[in-house]
Amino acid sequence: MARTLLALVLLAASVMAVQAASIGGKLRLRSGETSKPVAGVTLTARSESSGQSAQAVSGEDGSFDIPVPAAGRYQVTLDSKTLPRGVDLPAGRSTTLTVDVGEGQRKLVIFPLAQAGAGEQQTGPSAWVRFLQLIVDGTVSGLVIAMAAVGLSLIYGISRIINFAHGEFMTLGAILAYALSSMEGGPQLPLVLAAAVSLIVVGALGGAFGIGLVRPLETRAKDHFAILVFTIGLSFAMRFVLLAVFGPNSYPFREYALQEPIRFWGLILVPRDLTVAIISVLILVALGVFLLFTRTGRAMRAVAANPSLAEATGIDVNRIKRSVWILGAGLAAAGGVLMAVSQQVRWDMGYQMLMFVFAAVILGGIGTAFGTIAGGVVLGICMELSTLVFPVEIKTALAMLAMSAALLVRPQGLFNRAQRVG
Amino acid sequence: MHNSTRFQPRAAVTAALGLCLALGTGLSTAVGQASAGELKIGTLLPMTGPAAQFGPSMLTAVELAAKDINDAGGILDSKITLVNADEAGDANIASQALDRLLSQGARAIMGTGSTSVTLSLLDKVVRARVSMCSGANTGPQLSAYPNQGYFARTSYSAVLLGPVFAQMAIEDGHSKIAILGRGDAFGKGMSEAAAEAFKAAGGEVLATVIYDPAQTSFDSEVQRIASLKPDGVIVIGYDERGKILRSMIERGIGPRNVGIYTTGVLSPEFWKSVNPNDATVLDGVKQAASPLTKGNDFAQRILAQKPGLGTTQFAPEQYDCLVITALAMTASKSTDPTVYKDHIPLVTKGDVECTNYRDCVSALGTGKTIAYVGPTGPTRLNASGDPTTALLETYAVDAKGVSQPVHQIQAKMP
Amino acid sequence: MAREPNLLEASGVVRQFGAFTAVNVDRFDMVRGSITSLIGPNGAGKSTFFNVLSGFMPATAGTWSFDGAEISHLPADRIAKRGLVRTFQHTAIAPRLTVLENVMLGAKDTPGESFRAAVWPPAWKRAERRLAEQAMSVLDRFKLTHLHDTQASVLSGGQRKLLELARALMAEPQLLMLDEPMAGVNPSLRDSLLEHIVDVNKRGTSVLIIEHDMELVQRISDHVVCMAEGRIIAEGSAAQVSSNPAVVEAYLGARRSEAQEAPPTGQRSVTRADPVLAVDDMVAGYLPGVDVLRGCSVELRPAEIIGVFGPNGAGKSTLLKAIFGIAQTRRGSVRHNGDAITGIKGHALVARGIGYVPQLENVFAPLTVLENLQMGAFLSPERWEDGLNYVTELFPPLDRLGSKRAGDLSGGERQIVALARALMLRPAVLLLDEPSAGLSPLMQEQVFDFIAAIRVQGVAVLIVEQNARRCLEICDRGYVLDQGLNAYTGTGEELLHDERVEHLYLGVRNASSSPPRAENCTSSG
Amino acid sequence: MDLLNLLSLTLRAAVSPEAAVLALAAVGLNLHYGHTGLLNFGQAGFMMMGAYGLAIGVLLLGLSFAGGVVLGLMFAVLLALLLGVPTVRLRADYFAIVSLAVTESLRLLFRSSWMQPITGGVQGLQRFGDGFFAWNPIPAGTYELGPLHWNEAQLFLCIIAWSLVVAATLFVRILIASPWGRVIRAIRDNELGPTSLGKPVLLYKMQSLVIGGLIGAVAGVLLAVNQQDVNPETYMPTLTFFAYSGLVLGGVGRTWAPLIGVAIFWMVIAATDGILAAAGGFFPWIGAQQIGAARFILFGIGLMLLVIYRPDGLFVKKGLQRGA
Repeated sequence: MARTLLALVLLAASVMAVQAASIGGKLRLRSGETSKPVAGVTLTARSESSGQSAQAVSGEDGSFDIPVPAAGRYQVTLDSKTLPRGVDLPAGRSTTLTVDVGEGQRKLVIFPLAQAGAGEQQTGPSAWVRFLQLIVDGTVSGLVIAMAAVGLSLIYGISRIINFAHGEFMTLGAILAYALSSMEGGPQLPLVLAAAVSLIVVGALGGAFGIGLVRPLETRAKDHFAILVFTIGLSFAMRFVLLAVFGPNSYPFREYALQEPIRFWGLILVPRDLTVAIISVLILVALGVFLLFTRTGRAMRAVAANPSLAEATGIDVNRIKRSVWILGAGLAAAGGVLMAVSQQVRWDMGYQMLMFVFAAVILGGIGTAFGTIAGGVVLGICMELSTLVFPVEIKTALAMLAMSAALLVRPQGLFNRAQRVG
Repeated sequence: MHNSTRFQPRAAVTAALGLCLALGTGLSTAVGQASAGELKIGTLLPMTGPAAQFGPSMLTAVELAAKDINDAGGILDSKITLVNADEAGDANIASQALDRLLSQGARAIMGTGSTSVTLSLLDKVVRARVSMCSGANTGPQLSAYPNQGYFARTSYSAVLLGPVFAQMAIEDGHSKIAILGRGDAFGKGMSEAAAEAFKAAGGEVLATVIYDPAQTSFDSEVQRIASLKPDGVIVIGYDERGKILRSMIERGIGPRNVGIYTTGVLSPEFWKSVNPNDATVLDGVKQAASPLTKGNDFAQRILAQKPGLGTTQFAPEQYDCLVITALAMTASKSTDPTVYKDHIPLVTKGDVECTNYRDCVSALGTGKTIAYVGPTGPTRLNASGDPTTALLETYAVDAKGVSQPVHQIQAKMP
Repeated sequence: MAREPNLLEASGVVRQFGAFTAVNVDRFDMVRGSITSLIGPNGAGKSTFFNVLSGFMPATAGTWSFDGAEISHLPADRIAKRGLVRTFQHTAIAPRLTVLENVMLGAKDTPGESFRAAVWPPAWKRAERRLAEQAMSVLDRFKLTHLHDTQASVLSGGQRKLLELARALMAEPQLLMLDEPMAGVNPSLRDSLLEHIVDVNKRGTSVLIIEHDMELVQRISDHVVCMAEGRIIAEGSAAQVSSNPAVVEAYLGARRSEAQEAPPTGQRSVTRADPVLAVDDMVAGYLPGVDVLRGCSVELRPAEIIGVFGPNGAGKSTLLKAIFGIAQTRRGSVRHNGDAITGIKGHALVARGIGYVPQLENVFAPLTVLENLQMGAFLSPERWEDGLNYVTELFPPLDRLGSKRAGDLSGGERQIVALARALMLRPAVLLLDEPSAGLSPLMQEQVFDFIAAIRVQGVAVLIVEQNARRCLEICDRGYVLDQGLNAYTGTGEELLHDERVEHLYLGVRNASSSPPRAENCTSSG
Repeated sequence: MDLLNLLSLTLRAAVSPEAAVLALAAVGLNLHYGHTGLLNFGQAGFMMMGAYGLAIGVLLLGLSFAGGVVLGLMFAVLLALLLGVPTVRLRADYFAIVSLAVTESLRLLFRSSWMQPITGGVQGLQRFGDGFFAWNPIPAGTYELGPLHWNEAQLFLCIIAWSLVVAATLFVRILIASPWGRVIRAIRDNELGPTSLGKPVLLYKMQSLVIGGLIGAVAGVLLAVNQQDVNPETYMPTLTFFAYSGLVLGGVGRTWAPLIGVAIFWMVIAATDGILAAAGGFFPWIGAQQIGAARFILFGIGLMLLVIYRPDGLFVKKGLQRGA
């Protein structure tokens, strides 16, 4: 019903200039990047009802204007003989066009012209290049999702808590970095320094939150429902404080704003995305090295595996839990900054990322940092590849549905060791 | 279920009883009776939720309109006082907020910020027999809704504004364009209207890509359009256009070699959200919107009223909403919505054209019918409250990032 | 058609966790109408076998049939539907339901339990009343009637066991499988629980019990099956099994021939130095209101090896866990070199030089062996090199295990890694919980020789051990616990040749059922 | 905005159809989490199924209003199977994020232009509730009760909505008091027990998910009829969180918790909106934006305090005796 309405109105909505009715347009010859006007071409408009016709010749800038006595339906024909040598209508375009002209309206028409024999411009990149491009874009957004999700997974590993306010830690990190680096009147620090400061501040906040609020709750509330609802409450509170303080608009960072893209093998990658990808890889590798090869890192994995044994081995489990909260929150802030670099800082950017974080954590397997990182990257790539087949608009929905399908196969996640989650 | 826990029914019952008692006694006075000389107008705008960036600009416009009206003697010698509520982009909260405004005696409602929220409230608005006017709802769905005259909008329906973009592209001689539209009522309606108009004029629309507003990155969509090598690109969306334009310019769909056409007038600082270091980045981007320089340069007045506003989008339209409603009350000599609602379309298509509330009231005083033309331009609302004509201005961003008007376009609807 | 003689027949049942084979039973039959007991030392795989048969844990291989029909592929609830009802060591009752509701839950095919019937109360109101009466009569039998209307969460440990048994009986099962019904039940309730089991059997229900209390096993079992290291090593009447040398060896460790017996080291003059670790009248447990230890005192002097023995459920492990703050110490104190360390966090004890090797889950499965050892040196990383050399010298196999994931190791290898991990910082005091469990005899020898060796370097060792005999050989003194209390104590030598130790483990006891006092210990050969 | 006006506003909010819709959704959640232990974060999805079923049934398939409702309920059963079969055996917090993610992805699908011909895409579907109001026996006119006044349509909707809430609460109460309910509650406390007694636990959990989902779907139908409009922006996760907040306020697992809890919760939301708007007048420097945000900040903090100090509902001092 909406569609019919649209058609009806459009016929009437002929856009008209203020003076008498006429049919006009602009003839331009397009070759490669530039297009030149085409002068000296005669066009005639013949009224269907009255049979009268009028003529006009395209001027220096290629524009033409055929005065038309009255409103009604007209046949507009381009006299191809008067076209300059070697210029013709593209294949399959007839030289006549029927248009309706409204009362006192200047109806515009288009006659696309192309170099005869130039054939269609080279078509878009081959399917293979486009496929590769999607994988590149998917990896970049996948890495950002992995950065966002790994903090949540680490915290879940040692405390079995899914922190719904994780998104807000990300937003806070991004806003702090923005305030320190790019906001007018702010200290205008270089972004890297501002990001480091914001990581430390948000990390400390995460640690305080983990120990100050969550631990007493853990001892008091027997089941995890109370803690889950608690983090939902915190997520609301933090998000709207950020809205009240930072306002509803979105701002980009000063640095890494707009850059000339790098082109290789027909692919396009903006340096900003490249830096974001490289920094993400560096941070995730550093995290991996930390967890695998440093004393505290191993202690964190030990506590996640068996807290009571860790206590009996000499590890102060509470101190380790606090440092995991700090690390998790710091990673969230880093994820927030990286996300803001590739996109923009906004009060609810973290909240919108939460769905992707959950999908990555479930796909990869919750509790293991490595599983989650892999889950994030796979999710990013699958989302972009889905645009090959499905409309762009539902790539988010498809990613989520793919995640729940993955659960059918491996409830504990694709990259996680079989453990009882049932 | 005999649970022997320490549930204290007594506490629950006493709390409820106390409340009823307090309400029962002495509450016979009619609710929210407006004292003489005070006319309550409710605002239901998106202070939070996805469209939060337009709330402040629209609210400031309503405050400015109320000030202008009160300075000009108010409506039927009573002054406007505003009662504000946040629709938060959530149907339940908006519905509850609307109840509050009605219970506070609002005689007209300014809002809401998004077509979907308005659609969820219309049934209640019509049943409550109150008049609502929005400057931001562009969804074509609203035109077909049987609102019995209780809803009007000064924002142009997508069906009216869409073809203007097609014309701008044709005027620049483009024959192959692509359209990138936001996945909501505003974006979808406009994209489809523009595509239809361009095809009807003989052009070729290479692709109409609709994106999900909650999407975080637009690179793959822009990349798909870049690969089609269009002459011009129409971008329809809100502030995510900063990311989109940046991604387009980076991928070679720059304003100089490929025409870029977008909605609404870009605020003088918009270039910062594309590239904070280069004011010339948007040089050549064309827009179409309601004229801003109509006499008193309305945007400056809004920014003066509330410095630090992120955007002035939808401000002119919301300003006209209140003025038109006020004029309808003055023309019908009544503040009862059931009476003045029929005058709303009439005050926009009478004989005498007037551009501000004071002149229009004096014209009404002499018994003539008026056609109010505010910062939005002529609207000539039809029976279902839609603008049928639009005087639009095309703009082009200059080297300093400021949008300079190019020429006016008159768009008409039956 | 005469019904099958065997109610339950299983063949070739195997269950593996990674490289570790928990259960490997070729043949297991259970005669219809009998009370069969499944005994064996800790870690013998009894519970795992139990879970596999009842469908709560998938088997790696093997088939088993119940009442003639094969059930190895059925899910747990379908097996239960056929009349094989099992209980749980940590009672799976519903705390927020009342006691009566818990019992009524057991009934089979209750009319109102299908959704269609539930919606139309008249369909099940009458049947519900009859069910309630039936449940009340069961509660009368178990003397829980006065509690029928209270929430099950307020019941004590023993009462919970009774409730779970009552609930199982409501289902009128053909086979009742009880997982350690007596664990944590105070003596007064034990006898009544016992009577109920016998009574159930008389009414025609076959019973399969996992139980440690040998005295109980002998009193009520028609047939006893003993498992060790996942295999069935002996079957027969209670008397036959308890005297079977293989069983005794599984329980007490091999009786060493005189020649092999190392000269008892216990004879060194017992130095009266101050105890390095003193536990005084400790009461501890896990669940609120359930005390596993009910007043136990132990002393450990420098460079001394003390063994703590007693049947399972006597509270041996709880003693170590209480010292390390994992179990709740409710009364009594623990002193280390004189300072009170009751309830201090585990990591602080490690800092004071006390090492601890728990009985179960004593390695970090996801971490590699090397990483496990590094965790041992967590508190002072600078002593990592020295510690590594020390333990690899003690346990040569560690070299080749270096990069393997601890989770993939066999039982014996895990034990070595756990021991090594605790020794990384050369602790002055070492608490070992069943160090020889799951080790091959050769490996066990190595562990005990090694413990004797570190004692010479001045380390005080407190061992909780099943392998009583071999352990007693190296112990200076030994404490024997029974039902959470000190039963009696003596030097390693005295206890090694004391009949009572054997009786305590294998339940062959003289007339009085109360634990014998130290003074009337018989010295028969 | 004087005090009496504020009180009348909060009372109006407490009995409003929006509160009834949330209460009904909370009754479903009480059966899911309160009685069965299924932490379902996808109740907004079940409501969406009910609402879209009605709209699609009436507008596209030309069904009567009743036919539309039945279609909505069938959609809800489909969602319960789609969601339940793979995930109902998962641990509670795992099931929570999966149910949240699956329902959110369905919402995005309904919103996409790909499904626009069926679901109306972003703009959704309108004008399908007339069949409901046609059954309205109440003569036209406005009706007063103290400060509250409704027209005949609103009154009819309120009566039907709240009677549905009471009916659903009683229905759940009967179910829970039945032997079926006994098994459900035992599953909540410890799944091993009922399994060892031969009860097919997964089947019971699926049945509970379907029933709670159907109750949610009815809530969705009411929400759609109240607005005569169905669009994807209404069924965001916030809807589920609001229902849970009401349930927690009333005390999870109590029979009347959903009704009392949600009514109070919605009154508090209305009161804070009123108070803050009034306060806005006194503190000119607070922008309208901050007022809008302040309400949600208070909601968040309130939820956090509620969970710490009143884990079992506003009216119970100490918590339920938590089983071991």
